[in-house]
Amino acid sequence: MRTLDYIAPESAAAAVALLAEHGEKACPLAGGTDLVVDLKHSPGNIHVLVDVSGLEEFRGIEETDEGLRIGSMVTYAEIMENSICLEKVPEVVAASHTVGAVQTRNLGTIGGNLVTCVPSADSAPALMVLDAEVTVTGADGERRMPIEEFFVGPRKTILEPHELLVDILIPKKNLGKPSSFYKFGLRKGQALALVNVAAALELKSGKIHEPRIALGAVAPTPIRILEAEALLAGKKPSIKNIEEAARIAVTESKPIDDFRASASYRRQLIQTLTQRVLSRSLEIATAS
Amino acid sequence: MKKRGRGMACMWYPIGFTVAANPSAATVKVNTDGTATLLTGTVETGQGALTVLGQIAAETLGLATDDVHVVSGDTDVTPMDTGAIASRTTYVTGNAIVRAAEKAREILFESTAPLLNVKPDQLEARDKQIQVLGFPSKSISIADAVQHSESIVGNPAIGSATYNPPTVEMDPETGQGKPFNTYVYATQIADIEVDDETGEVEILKIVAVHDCGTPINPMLVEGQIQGGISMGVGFALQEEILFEEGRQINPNLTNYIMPTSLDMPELDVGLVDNYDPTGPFGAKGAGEPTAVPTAAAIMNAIHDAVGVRITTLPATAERVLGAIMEKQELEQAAG
Amino acid sequence: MLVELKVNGEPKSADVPPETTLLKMLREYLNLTGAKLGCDVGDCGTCTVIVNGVSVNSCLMLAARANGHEVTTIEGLANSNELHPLQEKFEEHGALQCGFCGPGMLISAKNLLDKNPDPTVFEVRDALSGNLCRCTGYTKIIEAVIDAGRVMNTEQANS
Amino acid sequence: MATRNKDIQQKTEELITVEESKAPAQQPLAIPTDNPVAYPLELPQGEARLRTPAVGQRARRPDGRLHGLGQTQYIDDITFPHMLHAKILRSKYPHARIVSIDTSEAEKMPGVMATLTGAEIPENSFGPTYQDQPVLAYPIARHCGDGVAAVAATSEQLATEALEKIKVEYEPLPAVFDPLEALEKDSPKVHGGDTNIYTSKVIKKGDVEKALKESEHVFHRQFRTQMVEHVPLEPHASIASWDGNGRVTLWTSLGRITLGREDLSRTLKMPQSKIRLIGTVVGGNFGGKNEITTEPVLALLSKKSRRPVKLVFTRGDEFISSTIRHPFVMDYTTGVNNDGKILARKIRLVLDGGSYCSWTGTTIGKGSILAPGPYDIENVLVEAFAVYTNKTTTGAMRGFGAPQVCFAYESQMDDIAHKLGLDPLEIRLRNGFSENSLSPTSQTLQSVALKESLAQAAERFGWKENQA
Repeated sequence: MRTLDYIAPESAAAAVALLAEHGEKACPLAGGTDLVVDLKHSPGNIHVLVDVSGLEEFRGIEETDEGLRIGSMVTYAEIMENSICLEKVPEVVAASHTVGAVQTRNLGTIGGNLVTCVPSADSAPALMVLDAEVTVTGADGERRMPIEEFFVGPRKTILEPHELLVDILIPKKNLGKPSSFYKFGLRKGQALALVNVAAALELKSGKIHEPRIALGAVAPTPIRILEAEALLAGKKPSIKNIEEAARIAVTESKPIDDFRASASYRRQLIQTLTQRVLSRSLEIATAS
Repeated sequence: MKKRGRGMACMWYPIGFTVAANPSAATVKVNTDGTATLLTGTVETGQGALTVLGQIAAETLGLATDDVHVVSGDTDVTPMDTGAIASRTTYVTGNAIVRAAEKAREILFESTAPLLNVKPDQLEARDKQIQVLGFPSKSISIADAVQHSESIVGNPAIGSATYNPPTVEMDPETGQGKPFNTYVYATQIADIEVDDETGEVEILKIVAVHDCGTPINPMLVEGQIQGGISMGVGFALQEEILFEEGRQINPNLTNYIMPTSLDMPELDVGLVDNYDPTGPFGAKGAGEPTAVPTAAAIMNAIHDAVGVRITTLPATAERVLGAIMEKQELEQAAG
Repeated sequence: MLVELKVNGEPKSADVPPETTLLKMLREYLNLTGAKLGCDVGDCGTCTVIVNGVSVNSCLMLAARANGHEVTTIEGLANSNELHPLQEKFEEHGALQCGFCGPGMLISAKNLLDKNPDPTVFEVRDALSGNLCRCTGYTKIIEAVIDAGRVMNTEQANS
Repeated sequence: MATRNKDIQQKTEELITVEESKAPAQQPLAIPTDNPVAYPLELPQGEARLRTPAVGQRARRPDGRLHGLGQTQYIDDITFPHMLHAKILRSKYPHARIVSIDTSEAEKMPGVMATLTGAEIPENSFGPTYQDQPVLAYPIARHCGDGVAAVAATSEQLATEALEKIKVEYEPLPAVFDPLEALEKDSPKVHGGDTNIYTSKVIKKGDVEKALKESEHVFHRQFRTQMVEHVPLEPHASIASWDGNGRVTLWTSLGRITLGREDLSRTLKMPQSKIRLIGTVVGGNFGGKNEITTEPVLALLSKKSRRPVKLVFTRGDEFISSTIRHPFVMDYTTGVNNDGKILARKIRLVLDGGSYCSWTGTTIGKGSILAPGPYDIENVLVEAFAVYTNKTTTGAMRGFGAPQVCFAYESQMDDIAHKLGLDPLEIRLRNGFSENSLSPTSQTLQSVALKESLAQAAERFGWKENQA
């Protein structure tokens, strides 16, 4: 591994100052499950690690008037064990459970996963279908945005080099919203996603209300399928509608062709799995 | 939808090298307190070979497993061995050890026969005693026997021997010949589910029944079978080194997909009751054959579940779904 | 930089370059070679240790990040008089073959049983999925973990 | 005594200080200053080890205790004072002529103690059947895993950095990757000559063509298998060290030390009496550690630097430069009667042999002999060819070709059963070997337990009860 400097600042403000000072040479360190691997194997100009994993501002899971706040440095394991998460956002818990293995989930943080911004980030689709928002802090102060706007491209977020992700907020109205997440990987343990898919919706007077569909690993960033959501909104649930929504998801996706799977197979998975998460969400909505 | 299927595969597998000589040598030394030391040139590579070889030495000398210390893996100290390869250790090295321990035992028989007023061929080594065949109450402890042989008779109980499985050259034109001295047999049956919309194969259970001759240590044989099956599962469904212009593109454990604990099904392992008179106490071998029939059983179960024949391994979900869709298209074309 | 840890209950420190991983510090600076280097990227789990109560891949954690923390390695499972029930049961079942995955596997199993002493087979599989094993098919390992959990429950009930 | 130890320790520390001033990148040497590890010393290992008769006991393995305590010493757990770390530079191309290698820049780096190229190896070839494999490729590299040069330095990091300073001029050569293409007349030849076929095997019994004509059903299918890695959790590792008598000792993860010593004696042109191999507990083998890899390189680097030299493969090295399983292309033609009795089996096997022979001899032997399956078949023809390609070397792996052919012969058995409406168990019982059956090489088989294994497996599974 290359020579590095390691700094653990006392506060978010100090972390931001350090990042601003070192510019491109510095990088925030969260769980490190991706970053340390990169540092070992790829050349690059990062020489200063600013450890933000222990900062109080980025920790904690709590229900507020606005909704459920999850600090960016909360680990997957902490989400999985948290009673509020288990009750109010079970599919975020389910998605967290599919990340790596126990050791990865004990170190890896939900914020780190979003900031790394690989297309296959497992937590992203589950958060997106709940209209999650993210808060960012930096030298220019704080800003908040819908999670979709956070992702810019593969391994690229809206964050400026001096900015840090503070927390994720799931709006109050979406806590407990019927939803479903499915990850398809090449094996069961420690799988990387070929396709991640999540759906959330409600039923009002027998009609689909505020449907959300999000997919991961099928485009340069995790994506919402707005056209399919529009198609379903206000409609009675039917096999035909679900199949059509899934077809739109296929058209809206731009899956890659690589050694893990062909693009055409990924499209087949998108069709099948989108139908499945929609059907499952409907089942939950019907039951509740 | 998930479709259930079951498939079986059986196999045969030889012990040792193909015709080529693959000898082992061994030295057994019995200590004056009735414990023993075994010297072998093989190396423990995880199978528990040294434990099994110690058990074979102990059995020949009438001792318990714990009485034998096994020294291995040092060319300055240990005798020639072809090595941990070709499922040969129990059979070939084991046979050498039996012969070496018999030589040491023979020394004890000769030294103690006069004490017991019998001929050496009337003696056996059993339960840590040298005793008269058919009259076990007339006996001397092995410790005393070694002490006597070494200190009074002046003949320490040491034996060295070699073994090489007898083979017959294969005819270069027809391949006819006797390339191996013995073979093992096995059957595995897989119970699986195939998701016919994603092609994903889930193995629910594998039953494996193997012949290894006498299992010298059944616990270790089970371990070999269970481990072999996991390699078979990877071979069947997941594992493949991929190349682009001669360069490996997945040379890491992130992208080379081998089974994790979540990918392994329940295993039910059985051993066939068998005895090979040419092996040490009837034993043959267990290492490699355990990985042989697994993939075939799984492919047959896939065929049973969804009616497609996978002809190229591994049967990734993508490949299985491709075969299912091809079949559906053919059926539709046929009307 | 000076990194101070409490390893298996004893204070330890070493002056390490900041890029040193916890695994490297344990193996090369503290002479604790139980945790292994199998892949160096967090795929195989042979380097698993417990830091502040949770299991981590020590090849992915900088030693600096563990500064001031409590670390449990395989060397800390037994004491002078007895083995940890997991060690006893792994041995009894013949759960390990080549043994290279063992230290990491046992630590992951301990991490599970400390939180869930009566796990189902699925829970054990899930807890060990970050520890690759090529020898055993995981079968006897899983049996040993469940068996050890039973022993620990009985011991707890009797104490 | 204590004072003496302290003196030695102090002296060692002085030595280190000197070395460090020369080589700033050196690792601090690990000197045990305490005994932090507690464990019981005399716990029994269970009743089964104490019982007679010993055979048949579920005796615990004594190494199991050490595995569980983390006390088993694998190569990477062993260190020596002043030990260096080696790294190997691998070929940039799958097939290339090495025009020149310049190690001078690497050698100038402080802390780099020795370099080595193929030209410096006394006898630069090895292999269990044909000695066609170089220890370090020179002058031709035949796959991307071929080592081209090696470095020993005071730290792994430094050795890795030194590799980047080695300048190798290559002249890329045409390469072939597909085994069937490699069979073609005008394909690039991996080892020169006029063919890539380097070994073949024929098993011939009865008259296959006649029997196929007379069969009521003939089944044909082609099967293919992939390249598979052993994935031992412990990567290959060795340490070499010389003493003042000119003896070299190698601690190695090799699974066959006697023959390993012969290989070392040959490559180093040294008497076997001057070479000692110590096999430590191997952290997984599965066939992949049955061949020397870097041992001669380490012996020579150690000789040049006069220090112990260790090399542990990275996981990447393990994949690209250790041997792997042969992919097979298998054509199976089988003639059967209406009652499912197999009359003839005609098989063609093409083994992707990768860049060097390694254990292909055993693989093609076992693969061919086993290919017809454990069945009484009077007419058999197996023709097998192994071809070189510019890919990773294929060698010994658990089963030596048997998993490949079993996939083919057992898949086809089910095809036949399916077509004839027979239960898969029934067709196997009808054709399977019994005591005194004749093998495809006309060997009389003994202690045959095939049908017993079929019957017991079917019973355990509930095969008959769960008829679909």
